[in-house]
Amino acid sequence: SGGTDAGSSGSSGGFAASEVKLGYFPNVTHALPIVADKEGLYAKHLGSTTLKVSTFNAGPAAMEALKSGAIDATYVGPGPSTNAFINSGGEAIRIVAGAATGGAALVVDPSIASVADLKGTKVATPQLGNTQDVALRYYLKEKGLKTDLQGGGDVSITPQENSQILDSFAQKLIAGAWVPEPYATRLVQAGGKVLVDEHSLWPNGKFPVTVLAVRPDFLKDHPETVKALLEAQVEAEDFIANDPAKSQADVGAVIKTVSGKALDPAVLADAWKNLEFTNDPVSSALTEGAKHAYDVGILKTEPKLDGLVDLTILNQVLKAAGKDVVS
Amino acid sequence: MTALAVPDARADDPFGINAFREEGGSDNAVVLDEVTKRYGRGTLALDGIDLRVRRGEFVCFVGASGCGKSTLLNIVSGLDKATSGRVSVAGRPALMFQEHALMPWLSSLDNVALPMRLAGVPKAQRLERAHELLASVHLGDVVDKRPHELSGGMRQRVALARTLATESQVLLMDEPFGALDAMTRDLLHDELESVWRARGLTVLFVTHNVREAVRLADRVVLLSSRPGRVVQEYPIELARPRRFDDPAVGSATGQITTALRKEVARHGD
Amino acid sequence: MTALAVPDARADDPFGINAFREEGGSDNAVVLDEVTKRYGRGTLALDGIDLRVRRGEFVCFVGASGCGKSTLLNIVSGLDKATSGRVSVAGRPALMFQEHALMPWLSSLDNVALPMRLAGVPKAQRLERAHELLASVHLGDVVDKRPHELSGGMRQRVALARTLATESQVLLMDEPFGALDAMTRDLLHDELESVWRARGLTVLFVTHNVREAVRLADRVVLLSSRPGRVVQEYPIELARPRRFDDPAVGSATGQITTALRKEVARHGD
Amino acid sequence: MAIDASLATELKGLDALESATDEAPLAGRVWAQTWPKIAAIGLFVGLWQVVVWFKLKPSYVLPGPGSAFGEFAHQLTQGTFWHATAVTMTRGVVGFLIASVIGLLLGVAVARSKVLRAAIGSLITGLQTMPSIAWFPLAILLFQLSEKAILFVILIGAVPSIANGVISGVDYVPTTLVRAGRNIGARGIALYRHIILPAALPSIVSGLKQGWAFAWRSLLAGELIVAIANRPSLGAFLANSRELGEPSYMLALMIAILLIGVLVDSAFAAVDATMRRRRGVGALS
Amino acid sequence: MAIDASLATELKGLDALESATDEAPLAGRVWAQTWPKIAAIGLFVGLWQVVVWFKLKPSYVLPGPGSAFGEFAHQLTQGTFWHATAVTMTRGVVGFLIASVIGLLLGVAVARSKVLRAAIGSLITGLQTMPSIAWFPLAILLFQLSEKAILFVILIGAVPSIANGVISGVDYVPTTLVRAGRNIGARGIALYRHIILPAALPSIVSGLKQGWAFAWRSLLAGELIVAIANRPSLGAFLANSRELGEPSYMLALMIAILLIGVLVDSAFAAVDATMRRRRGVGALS
Ligand SMILES: Nc1ncnc2c1ncn2[C@@H]1O[C@H](COP(=O)(O)OP(=O)(O)OP(=O)(O)O)[C@@H](O)[C@H]1O
Ligand SMILES: Nc1ncnc2c1ncn2[C@@H]1O[C@H](COP(=O)(O)OP(=O)(O)OP(=O)(O)O)[C@@H](O)[C@H]1O
Ligand SMILES: [Mg+2]
Ligand SMILES: [Mg+2]
Repeated sequence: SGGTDAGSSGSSGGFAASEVKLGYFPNVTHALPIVADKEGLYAKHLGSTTLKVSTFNAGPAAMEALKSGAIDATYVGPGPSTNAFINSGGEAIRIVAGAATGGAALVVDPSIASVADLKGTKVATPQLGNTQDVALRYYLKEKGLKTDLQGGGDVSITPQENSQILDSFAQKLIAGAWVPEPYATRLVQAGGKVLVDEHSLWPNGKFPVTVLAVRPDFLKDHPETVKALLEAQVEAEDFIANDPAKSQADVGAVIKTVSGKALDPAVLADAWKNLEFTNDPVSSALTEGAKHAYDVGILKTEPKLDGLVDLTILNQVLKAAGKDVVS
Repeated sequence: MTALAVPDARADDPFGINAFREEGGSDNAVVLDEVTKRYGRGTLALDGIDLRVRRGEFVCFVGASGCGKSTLLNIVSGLDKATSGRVSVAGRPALMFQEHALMPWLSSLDNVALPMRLAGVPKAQRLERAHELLASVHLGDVVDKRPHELSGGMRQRVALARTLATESQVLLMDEPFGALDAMTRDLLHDELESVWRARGLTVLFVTHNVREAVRLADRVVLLSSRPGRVVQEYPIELARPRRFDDPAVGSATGQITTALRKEVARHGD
Repeated sequence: MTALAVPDARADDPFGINAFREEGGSDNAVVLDEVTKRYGRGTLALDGIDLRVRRGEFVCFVGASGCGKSTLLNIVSGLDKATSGRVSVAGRPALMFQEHALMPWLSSLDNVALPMRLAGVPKAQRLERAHELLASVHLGDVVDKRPHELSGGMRQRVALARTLATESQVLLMDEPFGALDAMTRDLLHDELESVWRARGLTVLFVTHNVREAVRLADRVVLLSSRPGRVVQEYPIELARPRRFDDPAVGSATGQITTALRKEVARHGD
Repeated sequence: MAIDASLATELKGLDALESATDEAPLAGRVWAQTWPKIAAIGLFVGLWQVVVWFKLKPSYVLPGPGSAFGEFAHQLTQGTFWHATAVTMTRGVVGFLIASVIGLLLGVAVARSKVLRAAIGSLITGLQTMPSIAWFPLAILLFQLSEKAILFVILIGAVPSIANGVISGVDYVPTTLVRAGRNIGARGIALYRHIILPAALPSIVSGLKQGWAFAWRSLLAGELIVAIANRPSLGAFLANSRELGEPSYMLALMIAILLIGVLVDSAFAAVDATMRRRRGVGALS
Repeated sequence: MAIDASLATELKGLDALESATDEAPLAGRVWAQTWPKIAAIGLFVGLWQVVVWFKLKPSYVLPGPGSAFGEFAHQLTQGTFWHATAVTMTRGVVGFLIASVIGLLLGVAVARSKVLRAAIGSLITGLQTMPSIAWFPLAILLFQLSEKAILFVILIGAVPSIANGVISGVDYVPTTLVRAGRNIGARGIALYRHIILPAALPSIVSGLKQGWAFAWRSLLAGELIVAIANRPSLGAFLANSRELGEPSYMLALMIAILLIGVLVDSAFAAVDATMRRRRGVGALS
């Protein structure tokens, strides 16, 4: 059974925790943990350890919960996790795996033909300093357009919640937005066109949108439990690849539970195509993203992310599953 | 028996030319016809009150506690509606409430000036007049005090001054001198009488002091209690100026008091 | 002149054994020594009041409006502090306020029962007693009404009943019968007198009606105004029961009234 | 209006005498209370429909009343909707009750003690002006992801309102009543229990009403901090409905929230009307 | 306390007579108001420091008072902080003033008309319980991404509080005063201007205070919907500080918000104390 499974593979010392508190978002980019949860993969690998799931709506609350010990591990975007790492002097958080890559784009009004046309317009991002915000600022900087944190410059960047971006875009109050899935898809359905697909900006077209962050002391005390979480995740990756329909249904069910209403399955399916569910956190892109944040002035000091990513256990698990290790 | 005579409501209209005027017309300032008042579905406070008060008449009401005197004045003032019957009053009467009803946030002066302010009298003028009025009730030295800083009798006098500050031709006064010492009250009797004469006011005056009623009134109306009805009317034909301690006032007082006692006793109160 | 005699505060202590007792000791229920009261930095309301009231004594205070009578009772009650001087009172006196001060959210019955409730009297007992008290002030039929549904005189009577509901040995009454008709007032005089006798109460009673003071008091204290001082004291040695209209009461009344008028006139009020 | 009616009955039971002053027959009174509401709603919905007909805004931004009420009706058939409503209402009521007790005690303490008033009087309003979002980190820090964290956010929102209502009520109790109460033997707690609090009741009730509004808003915001497993809630639904981009669903939830607010206010209004009748004030309109 | 003092002076000017009743010397009164505040703050900061010393929570979650106040002091030297404070305060004050006018008129209208009360009386509280977040889509729909959208959210938050304060105040004006006012010739607007509103003033002021709290909270939330170019704001800073996970920065902002709240409350308290002195109530403590 799962219990003996977790116990027997514990070679690196430490004990399985009696309980693990895990967070994720009811969101398509969190399909990996959702599927692992819904399909009973966590239960299977955790054995006697009980799993307590909390769902969050946004990175800050998840990070606050992690830092104050309310949860032991959570799936979250790379932006908040990097921020938490830097602001705690490297003490608060470790990334032990990725969960999804890709799936963000700059979608604009069809009247915008090129980046140059953005001059003098308003473009939205989900929040100041998050992954997409940094990406947009860096991209514009590369293209020679000035921006600042107060929304001034050649292009006025106005951070808004994703849901509000949809409203604003529909009413033509903004010229476009750099958003993750499923909002990119939704903007396209609302008449937008993709000006920049974030894939195109990264080596191999890979950049993380979701990673698994763990409290360092939990990682130290209960590597067995972390390992079990990762085993479940790796199995979920396969499940998603084999049965995307069921996986999408799982995600839809979670969204329905927390919002009382289901998301349009078509949106879900379209968004799905732009994502890759992978265990690789793409460390290089993480570091690169942080450097971009510093370049555009979001981070005040040059980021040092040494020790943020710890893939030891993940690679053990991957190896045991006969998969390629990541770096 | 000089003080009491046969009631004659039309004494000032010797030729009877106004005899058929409608109530509330030129000779009557206040007319009540079959007025009854019931509070909620409970107390019947007034029952079939018929009353005519001539312009310029000074009428005092006496009756047991709770017999409906305040209710009567409230109805005449228009603040309360009668349950049935007809009420007609010339102009808008000024009511001096049984409880002082001063505005707690205004000084004495401003309280007295308020009716004039509401009537649009210019500031300088109304303040001057308010000063005069307060002086006339012997409160020239408390103009700046607020009601809570005044004694009971002082509040009553401020309220009197405020009532006199209105331009009303009909004054309704509900036990206006109840909290005053004899001396101050005498002075205010004189004051009120002279204002009444000078302005030709019609006054409806409620009091428990029968001697006071006789001192001031052209006519004393005795009300019965539960329900309030007019029991008897006593025209007072004593010459003015009268004094509170005049023997003639005393004898009329004795007569009315006896009737009042009988009335109160009859209702077992 | 039978009614007036040389003041003798120790009449009930013929052997003088209590003569040197400390104020507030066994024979005096209320002692004021050189009491002055100034409101804020303004009005000097009382100036050097010396007063001794024996246990069981009935003292009435008369004086012009605004002379400080209410202030005096408030100080004796302990609700206000004297600016200087010494006050000592046996036990906790009950004060009947000049303005009724009933709780607007309580029925008459509950208002009267409230002091007993606060004293921990069981419910059935206190309601029965409250019924009795209301009947004794002739309000047996309005037990369920709230203050705003009562007439002015009725409220005063409920307040009287509430005051009598306390167990205090010292009663302070501020114009308690000001809003009552002659008949009801007479009945309540009798009622108050009998309670006073039966319970051996000490009563300090403020009134503007000098005749009422003579009717009730063992001693009448005349206060001057601005500032309030004790001008004169009149022991009333008329036999009880007295009637309001007794000729002897009348003559004493006349004498005190003359003094009062002189006093009020002297202060130009 | 079920709450309204039952509360009114209860209050009438407490105060059987009042019924004598209700002059109009029941049906008439109910109708007098009802038709203006219907008219107001009709007017509003009518205007909304007109705006939609003229297509001033695209329907995926502003759906018509038909689709909003349709969605609302649909939600009424859903178990999860009722479950969420029950969860949120329970949290709201429990939080409000606790806030009432704390607010009452705090209010009395501050109104009573000069030192305490100088120390924290202004702080109470200061706390009240702090937006819920500022408290979330502290709530999580202190109470983790539990019901207690939500409760904390409710209390921080509602207690100051309630305390302020008590303070202002106590401050304006007529001096005569307090003096009369003292004189007839009310000291310390008894003075508050029998004189000051009843006299201050109107202001206290109005503070409680404000407190409810604060509690409810804070609750709906606080339900977002954490969606506790298998506990759907109106707050989470509302926030997530925005992300779903289905405005009619959001409007349906707003209708539900508004309805609850109106019902609660009706209860307060009934209490208030009874108090006014008892005290004989408000013969104004 | 600058606002407090200047307002107190102004009110004293309005009401020169009162000064006679201020018995204690000024220095003594100021000290009596100040030491409890200092003591309360000292106590709180002390406790906080103890918690931090015992390392009950890591400092990146709960920074000590030293680092929070240090950050606050640092912010005071920053131009953008002052700019943001000015922007937010301006929005708050303007919104509050507009809300006061609307709330006052609405309150009087509802208190006065039975029909209006039945129609929208309960709706007022209903609107108040709707969280700001529910209004954002509507605000954007109506006013785009402009200052007006923020104003709309403030009004929706504050107007009901203020109107409720007015309604409850008007409802409890002693009947005698209204009758007296009518009798001495106050009709219609004059009755409200000279009798009812002054009599209801205490309750109105307390409604305004609640209204300010609602306005301010809604404002800080609303500043998130619209980030207008080159207009930094406390609301946006607060949200960003949370998103960037910088607790000492967040605490510094909370200190600033609390300070503003306390200052505003002191102004209200000064008005209130003057009113009470004038009316001779509140000889309680
Ligand atoms: N608002 C009210 N609701 C119900 N009953 C009332 C109301 N006002 C007065 N009453 C009743 O009506 C009767 C008459 O009251 P009213 O105040 O007119 O008496 P009054 O003659 O003025 O007495 P007093 O001399 O004591 O002032 C009383 O029995 C009283 O209880
Ligand atoms: N709270 C107060 N503040 C300032 N002055 C006051 C206050 N209370 C009373 N006074 C003043 O003190 C004086 C005495 O007032 P007090 O009420 O004792 O008079 P009184 O003898 O009871 O008069 P009355 O017979 O009219 O009731 C008055 O001049 C009054 O203006
Ligand atoms: Mg009366
Ligand atoms: Mg007095």
